[in-house]
Amino acid sequence: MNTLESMTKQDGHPIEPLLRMDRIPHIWCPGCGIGTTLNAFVAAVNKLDVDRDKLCVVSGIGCTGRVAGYIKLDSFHVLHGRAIPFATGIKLSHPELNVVVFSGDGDLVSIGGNHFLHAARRNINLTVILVNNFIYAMTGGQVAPTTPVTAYTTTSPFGNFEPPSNIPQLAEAAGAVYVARWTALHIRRLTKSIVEAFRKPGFAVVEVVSPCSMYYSRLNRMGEGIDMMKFYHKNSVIKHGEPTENLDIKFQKQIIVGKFVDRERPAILGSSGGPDAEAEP
Amino acid sequence: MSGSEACAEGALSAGCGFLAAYPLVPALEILKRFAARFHDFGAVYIQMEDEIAALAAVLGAAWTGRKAMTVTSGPGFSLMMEHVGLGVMLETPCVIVDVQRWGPSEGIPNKPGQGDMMQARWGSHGDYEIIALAPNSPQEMFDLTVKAFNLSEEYRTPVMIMTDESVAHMKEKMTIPPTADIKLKRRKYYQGPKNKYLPFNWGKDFVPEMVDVGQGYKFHVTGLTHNQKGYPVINAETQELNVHSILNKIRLHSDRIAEFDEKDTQDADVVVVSYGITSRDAAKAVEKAKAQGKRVGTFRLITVWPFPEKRIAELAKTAKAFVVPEMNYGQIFYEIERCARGKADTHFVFHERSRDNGVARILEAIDRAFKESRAS
Amino acid sequence: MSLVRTPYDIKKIKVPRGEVHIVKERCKGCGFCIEYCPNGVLALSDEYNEKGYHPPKVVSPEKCLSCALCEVLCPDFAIWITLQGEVEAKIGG
Amino acid sequence: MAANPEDVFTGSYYIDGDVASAYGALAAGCKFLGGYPITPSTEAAEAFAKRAPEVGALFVQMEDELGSIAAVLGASWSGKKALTITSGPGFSLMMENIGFGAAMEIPFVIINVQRGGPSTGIPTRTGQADLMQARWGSHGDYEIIALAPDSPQECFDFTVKAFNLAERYRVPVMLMADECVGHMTEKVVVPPASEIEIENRKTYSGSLQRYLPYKRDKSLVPLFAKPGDGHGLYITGLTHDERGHPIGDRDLRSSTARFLVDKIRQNASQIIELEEDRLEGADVVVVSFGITSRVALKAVESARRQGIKVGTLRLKTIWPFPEDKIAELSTRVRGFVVPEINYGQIAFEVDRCSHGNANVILVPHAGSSVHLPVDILGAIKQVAKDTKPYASVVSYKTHLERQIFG
Repeated sequence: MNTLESMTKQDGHPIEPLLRMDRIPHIWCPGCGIGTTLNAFVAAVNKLDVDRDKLCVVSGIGCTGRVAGYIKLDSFHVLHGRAIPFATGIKLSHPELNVVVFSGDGDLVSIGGNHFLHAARRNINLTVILVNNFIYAMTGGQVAPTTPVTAYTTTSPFGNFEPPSNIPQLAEAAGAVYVARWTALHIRRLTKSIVEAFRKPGFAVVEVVSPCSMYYSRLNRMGEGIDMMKFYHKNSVIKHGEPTENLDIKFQKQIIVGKFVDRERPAILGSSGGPDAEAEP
Repeated sequence: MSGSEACAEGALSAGCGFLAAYPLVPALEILKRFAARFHDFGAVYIQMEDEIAALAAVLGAAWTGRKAMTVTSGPGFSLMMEHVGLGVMLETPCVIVDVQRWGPSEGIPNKPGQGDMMQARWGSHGDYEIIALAPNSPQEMFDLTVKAFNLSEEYRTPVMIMTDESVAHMKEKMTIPPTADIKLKRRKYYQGPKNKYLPFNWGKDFVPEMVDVGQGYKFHVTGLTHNQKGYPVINAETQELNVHSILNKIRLHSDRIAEFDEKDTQDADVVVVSYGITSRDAAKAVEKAKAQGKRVGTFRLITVWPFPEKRIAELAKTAKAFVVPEMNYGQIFYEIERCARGKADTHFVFHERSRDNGVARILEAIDRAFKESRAS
Repeated sequence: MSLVRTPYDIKKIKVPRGEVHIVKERCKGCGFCIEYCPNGVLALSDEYNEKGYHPPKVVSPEKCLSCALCEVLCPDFAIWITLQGEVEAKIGG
Repeated sequence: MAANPEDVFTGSYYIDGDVASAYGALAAGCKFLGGYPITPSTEAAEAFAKRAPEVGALFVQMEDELGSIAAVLGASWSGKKALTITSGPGFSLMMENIGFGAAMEIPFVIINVQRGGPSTGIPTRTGQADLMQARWGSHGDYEIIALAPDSPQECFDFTVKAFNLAERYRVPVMLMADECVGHMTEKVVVPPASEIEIENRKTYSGSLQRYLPYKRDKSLVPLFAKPGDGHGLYITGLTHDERGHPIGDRDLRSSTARFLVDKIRQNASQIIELEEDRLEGADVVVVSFGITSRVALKAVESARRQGIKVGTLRLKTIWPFPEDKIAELSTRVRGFVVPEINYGQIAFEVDRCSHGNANVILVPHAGSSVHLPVDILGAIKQVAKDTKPYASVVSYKTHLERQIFG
């Protein structure tokens, strides 16, 4: 949180002005990391000093998809997997808006995988905050494209045998210009990363490894959300600039976090020569 | 000008500011024309990675205040079905052009079909209503595209132009009227205080006011069942309110929306009901039947959905039979059968536009209709 | 004898003091704030909120340095810190 | 042919409809499930995943519903019985591939546990509004079969039946369950394998060179041959002739397009299954299906106690629609009452088939819960009383509607 702001606010949580307080408490389970990630996002927005009227959030379906419903910005809760193309439509026809896609791993990498690849290829100026909890939690704990090998889910009752996606590598290969990964515990660094991603012209991805305290941890006997946070504390290694091919997440093994990609590529609006080309850096 | 080009021109004249699509035969020519011209109009054109993304982007663009459209054919139309539901639920004005080809599945890409008519109405899950128009000439491709944008803006709903390969590829003389003569409508904008805005404030006519994203209203919209505020609520009352409103928005105005073209139906014994390209062969068949001294009328659907139930029911009282030629194995036919309510016979004609003479088959069906109605 | 060296500029260093605010009814008892408070200001209370969770309680208010880590980690926006001025630094304080 | 004993988990269970349909699929010999999690159908996939290794079946969770159904089509053409399970939004995504499956005449089963729609709607509550979509949702002309179970036991039975019909007619078969039935827990009896009748697709056994994938006899169903057996298959979603080759823009008479609808329309009487009660001498017939039929029973009972002659017709098969039955009934009853959890789908079909001979009253419900029996009772009374013919389907004003809109 922006300390300056928290120092002056006496009358409520400093995040409240950016939340739809009429919808709080939210639906996330105790020990879930999505609320924490939302905290980081709001902190980043406060740091950025961006016009909040010109900021909008698009979410897909799933636990993380509910973010759009709690944040007090123009916010869209659209179809499963389709947050990125919906955001593309907004961004292309109104380039001065800052569009943030806030959604989960299943939504963005599985059903929306194709859109993820093509948005990165186009290098459209979106900030993607991808909360990775290794499971489809909203529907009751099914195997996800990020579920580590051998982890139990309700649809991999004998342990997952499919190799998972390495999201930073996927993003880099597809053409994203900024890729970082943090856990929900690395809250200050995560906030900093979101600020950087936001300022970065082009397709920027911040992956947030977050505890699913209800399904992933229970099915795999990892305890509660707090135990998963402790695990991140112990097993996260910060390696900025690590080649993304080394970023596979193995079951209950070390998680490499950091900023991996920060580069320049021509962005779609900058190069298409469209009517709003000058609006883009 | 070809039907496709007329459609693209119609869109630009209607102020379409955003087109996202995925190339699909036989809808390519619309894209080509639009892509060549959009710069001059300050519009945005993007080819998305698939049809799902195309309609998603169109819905996103529509919320920024632009008039937005996508263009596709059967297989792409099927892929868009989930987003049609979202468009209805978010009450987003947009236009979808479906250049129908022969189906199902890949079917025959360069052969016209009319097999998506029921899909336009029923293709997405859940209860909803949309508007669908069926042009039968390049001139109508232009006019109805403008009309489609107007309807979509007026009723905050997806509007479909259900054309077909023949009309899209047909070249005819057409006139683009001077800009001043093209009447354009704009969505109702909300004017009140920023913190009081309700994105789904269903009033008496069930058409809520809209705002653009990025103006500080900080609204939230969701595909989940929602209340006036746009917030998801899980109970039967909200579901009833929400579904009832999006249905009645169209159903209450169906008489105003419905447009059709009638000829000599007043004293006709047999009425030939058709739409799109089929109506041209139907008209020829009717001419021939009249030459034989038969009292035959034509009824052409311009608005297919909402269906002109009342008018068909009225006609069923005066006419003895309906003949329905379609380039499918029976779709709108069922609607005619339903609305005729046993008052008039219904005869389906499988219509195929090829070397095989479509006109003759309609003529045959007219003859059959006369014979059978006399027998009964 | 203390092995800690007293910094020369200790007079200039001001230590912030924070006050913890907890909305008990929002709390879902995840324990993030208690676990990661660097100064051990918080502890789990015995009381129940209306959802049946144990919210945290402040056990050592004087130790709060207003770092607001609890505030940003709390997934339920149930805890925040306000700055209550600064005190002079002292060794072992 | 009796089911394979290894596939059948014989016994009495206390399970919900989702799980029962997974057991039904396994009993029918289904060896492949391609799915994607969606509320309220996940329990079925989970149950299938758990039991699959015991019977040598495969569960793959695909990246989305498009992937799921495409995998199912592939699996089915490899000779396995294949299934996908979904709900409304996923069903919408499957539309293109449903047409593809119908055009290629691939037998497969889709279980759609309907929820409140449209769009994301109410994921955890019930709806019955995907019925017209099941019939018309993909572009072009084709026919499918759709069944509607009203209890967990029927979820089991109808899943077996769905596979049988799919195999017999080489057509997509849809099990249109709803959230209530899917999540309702009741006693389900899985009979011994010897009592479960299953059908398998007819396969080609003639000479390899002379195989024509879409050649058909009077039954209109072509013979199947799986890849890898030397038939040199060429299969396409393009409109094709009996060799399976695209016909290009030639006359449709050389194509198989017509058979896609005819094989179902001509066999409709053998496919359709109905449950009738006291239709003889009835003044009013309640036409219902799925969970609504159970709610309707209560209203029917009350109406009978009040002296109204009410018959019930429960649609076990929704598509093909029992046109002849409705047409025949319409000539001897005063009216139909159609309660459904939507704003008019099957009611319009009933109205169409009654050709103006009987009044049709729709008892609508937007979804999320089931009807109040008093609403259905009110509609029965209204139809029994009204002597004037209706101009179209009349929508009964339910308590909920009156409460909200006055």
